[in-house]
Amino acid sequence: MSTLRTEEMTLNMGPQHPSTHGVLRFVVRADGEVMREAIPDVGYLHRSIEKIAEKVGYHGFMPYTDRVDYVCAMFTNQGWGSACERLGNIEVPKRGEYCRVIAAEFNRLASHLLSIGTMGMDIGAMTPFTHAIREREMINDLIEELCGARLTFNYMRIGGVAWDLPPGWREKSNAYLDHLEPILDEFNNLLSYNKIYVERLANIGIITAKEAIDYNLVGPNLRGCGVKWDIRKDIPYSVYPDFDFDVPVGNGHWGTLGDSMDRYMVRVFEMKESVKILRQALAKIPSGPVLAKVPRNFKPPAGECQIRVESARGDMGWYVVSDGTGYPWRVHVRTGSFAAMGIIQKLSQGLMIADLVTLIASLDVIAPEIDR
Amino acid sequence: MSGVSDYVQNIKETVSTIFEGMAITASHFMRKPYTVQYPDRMAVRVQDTLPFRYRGILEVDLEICTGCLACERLCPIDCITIVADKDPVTKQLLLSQFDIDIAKCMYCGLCSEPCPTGSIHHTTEFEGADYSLESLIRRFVKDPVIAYKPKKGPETDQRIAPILNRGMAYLDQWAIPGSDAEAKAAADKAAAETAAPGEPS
Amino acid sequence: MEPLQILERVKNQFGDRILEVADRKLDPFAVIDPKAIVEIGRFMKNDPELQMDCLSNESGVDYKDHIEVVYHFFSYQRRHTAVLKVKLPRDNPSVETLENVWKSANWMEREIFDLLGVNFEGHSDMRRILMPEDWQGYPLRKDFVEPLEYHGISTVRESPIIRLDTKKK
Amino acid sequence: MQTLIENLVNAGTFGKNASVVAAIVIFVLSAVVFLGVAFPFAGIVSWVERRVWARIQSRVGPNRVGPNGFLQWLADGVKHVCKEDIIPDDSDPTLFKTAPYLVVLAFVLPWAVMPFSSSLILADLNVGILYMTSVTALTVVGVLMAGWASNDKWSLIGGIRSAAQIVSYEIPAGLSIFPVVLMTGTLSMQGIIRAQGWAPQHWFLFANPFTFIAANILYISALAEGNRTPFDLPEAESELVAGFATEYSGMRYLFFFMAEWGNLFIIGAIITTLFLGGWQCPHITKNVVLMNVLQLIVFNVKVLALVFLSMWIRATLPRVRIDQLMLLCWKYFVPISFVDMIGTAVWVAIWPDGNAFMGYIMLAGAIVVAVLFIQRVIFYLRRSRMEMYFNPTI
Repeated sequence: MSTLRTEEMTLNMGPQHPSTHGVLRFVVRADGEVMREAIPDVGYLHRSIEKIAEKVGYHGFMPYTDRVDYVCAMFTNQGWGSACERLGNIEVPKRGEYCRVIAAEFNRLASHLLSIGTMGMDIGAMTPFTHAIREREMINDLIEELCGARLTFNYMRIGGVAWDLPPGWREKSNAYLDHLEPILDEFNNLLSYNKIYVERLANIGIITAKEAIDYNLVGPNLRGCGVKWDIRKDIPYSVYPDFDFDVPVGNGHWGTLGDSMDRYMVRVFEMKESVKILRQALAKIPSGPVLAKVPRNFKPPAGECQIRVESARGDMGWYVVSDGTGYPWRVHVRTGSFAAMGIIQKLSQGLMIADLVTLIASLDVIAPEIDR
Repeated sequence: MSGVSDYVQNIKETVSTIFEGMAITASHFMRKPYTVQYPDRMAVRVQDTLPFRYRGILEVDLEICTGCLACERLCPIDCITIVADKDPVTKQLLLSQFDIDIAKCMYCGLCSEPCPTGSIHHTTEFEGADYSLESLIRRFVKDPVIAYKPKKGPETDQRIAPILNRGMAYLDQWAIPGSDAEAKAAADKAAAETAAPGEPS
Repeated sequence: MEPLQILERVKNQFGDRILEVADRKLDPFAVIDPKAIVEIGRFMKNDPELQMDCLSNESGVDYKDHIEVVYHFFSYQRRHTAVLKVKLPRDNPSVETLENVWKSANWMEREIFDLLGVNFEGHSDMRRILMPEDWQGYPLRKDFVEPLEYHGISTVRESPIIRLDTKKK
Repeated sequence: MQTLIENLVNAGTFGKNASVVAAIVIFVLSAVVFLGVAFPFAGIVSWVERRVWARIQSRVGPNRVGPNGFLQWLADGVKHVCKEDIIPDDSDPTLFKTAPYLVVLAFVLPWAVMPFSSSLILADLNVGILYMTSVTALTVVGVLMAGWASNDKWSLIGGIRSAAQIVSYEIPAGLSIFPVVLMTGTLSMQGIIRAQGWAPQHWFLFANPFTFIAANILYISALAEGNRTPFDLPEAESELVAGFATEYSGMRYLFFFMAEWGNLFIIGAIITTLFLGGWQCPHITKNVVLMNVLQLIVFNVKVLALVFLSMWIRATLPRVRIDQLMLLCWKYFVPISFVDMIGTAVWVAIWPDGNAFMGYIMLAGAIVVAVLFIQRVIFYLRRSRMEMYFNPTI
């Protein structure tokens, strides 16, 4: 075989490509079907959100945070809100925190549904994708009723949330959760346990726990490597200590620990945990105000802080520097996708071109979150 | 021997999982499609089915606009332009321009939140496609009008009262510190039922 | 360990290379000598008491008179966090890279280079990451003025309101 | 049909230039079959597939053009014909232009031996099934040419994948035909069908366990040769954009996809002929014409059921990777096919006239599986708590 003369081929994948989940570009150096390396090229969706923050003030930046990660905008809302509250030393009313958690967990469900649906689509199974999108639409309907928008929610405010739960919404939500649980099992039987699907994902893109921490992978990607770490549990924020839920971790049941299948399954199981949290939150929600009194012209004292929230794509770090004026001096968002993109170049070596697609999908990379 | 058993196991798993998958897809032949056949094949217009809080294209009720400029100040992208001057003669606030650049608007809802009368509000209308940027500007002031002045007691003007009621009802949706919308709505509903049985509230 | 304790421990180890330990701004932080960053980073990673196995965040801040690079360290084993800062001059800011200690520094340093113009010595791939490769200037610097056009594409949106008004006249 | 015309020629119907007239008649008839049956069939299948997919995916599918969207395929066809035919500058124009025709040729040629009924066949070749497998393999030439001539790396990968895939899967497909040939001793399509009965237990599918497995392998291999999910790697849209068809547009693009959908019929016809008793139906009437119409219906129902099955499979399964595709072929299908072949040979040696008892057992087994399947379907329907809707149209 060594006498066979092969030639390296450079392929340009993206920015417009069906499976790059937004505008991403990869320069793939391949030898036939096998990749030598895939070099990610990001920045096509850079909207300088961090710079905008310095110009619009604390309240006005809230709708922009939706755009940091439009698939799970509740968490960016929550991150920005909590960071400002910490800077301004504001206490959010209990009901406000519950509303936040409920909205955020619904958003996590929606985000994970999109993630696992597109995962199926990238592997060629179109049906699970539309089924996942169908469920996601139902969640969007609920969120729309809650806050008036389906994607860029702008639901939270500094000091709480903008709207209380509408009348009758809790019953609707509970009914939806009853509907979702069997659908998730059905989804697993249709896609997750399918032999072809397992074969495509198992033993692909293996990340060890040490590597994952070294590359600063977060959220489901980190848990897929067997690290039991969830900000909601380990550095509790908001009202998460009130709820009883598990943190699913990858166990290498389908192949090797830390492969794409583990990351995928962590998301699937996390959805069940979200359902658990939602049920408890909807039952326990106390009455009272949902928004603390925050001046319209919010001027936190000079200082800086970092807030970490567990978004659907993992630990999202908001680093905010205030100089005492009505405008933040510096805002930095450290997102899960940004870290995940950093590891692709290393993981891609020796994989096949078809595996690159599953690798991107299994890391659940969202382009706006990388570029901000 | 493990090689052989793996071989057989692989075939078995493949067949059984595909069997399950096919059963699920077959069951979908008997389920109702979820598609909404927007825009023509719908029993009700989509706009009428959207929830009250839906943030569609902005609308201003000029009759109850106080000219306080709160919305203009809070808009993070400055898509609202208001010109309000004191009339030198009558000392009344005169609104001569109220433009909203819908092309720029990001439907965040921050402007309708501080409005004291609920004058600026989102509608459930969302179909805004047009041919030019200019036609996407909503101009609310044709001729300069006098800004609304909130009265101490209830509104007496028959023309303005319903508009103001709608505006205040819209504002009630927002979380005002100390309120509990869900409980309040339930109480309201109960009150409405006892007051006027049989009448839709 | 509490953040301040961590910083004290680092200060005990390195003495005068820690310029300042501050606790006045919510998150305590230490300002250190830029030349010692790799050394201190290695120590924090390998010290059995600290075990900072993750560089959770690295960001740059422009303070008009100087530029700061802020490091947020985190330990998954000990579950504690620490913040270090280096102060750099605004002209040709340069600091040694942490890429060889934590892999995650690679992309975050590229981002700081791209947006604030801090050069990381010894970095394996110091290219712009978010902005186009031929972009002039560093957008997150406070004195950055956005160019009016980029390759003939205008970066300014003419207000249609003004256009509408001029058309009328 | 050939025999029919030969009879007419022999009877002197056409006079002196009988052979010329006969040739013209055959030519015209073939053209009518291709233009009037094959191409519209491909179009209609595309619409049916989209509707079937849509229902599986909780969607509606194309339902605006014509009654229930039935004319969607015509609208799409017209749209494609009207589109600009783009030929990339750096491509190899001759190969680029020729490739779609070769693919269409591979789709058109098998219709010559398509046994629609006992006398409705263009040419009952004595090597019918061999002819069928060899002309369908012509696709690989067209696809490879398309991939190469596009001068696009994605197309090239698609073309190469297709070549590897089709050539590999020819082997299990060919080997799976052997058991039937062993049992009948003929390669003629009509001969094979005549060796079966109309009742399921007399089909070769249920003749013995080996033919059952062979039928499955042949069907899966045929799907692989027809670039259908789960083997649609050459045009894997999430990896290769559109594979070998990336650079094509307009009519040429249409040709590729018409061939793909048309091939579904051919796949179905091969399986029906070999394993499902072809056009065999009970002799309920003495009228030859009526009988032929009945046979035509029976044949088409069986084929369409298989076409439907392939759509259903496509909507269910994810795509395999190229190495798994090869692994499946060489490690699973090829050895199993060989075992099948030997098994059938032994079976034929023991029971030269077949084992009637086995047919009933296998049929019973199939019914049990079907019942289990329906049970699972009902289980999922009950659990999902979604609104029921039995109307196939919407």
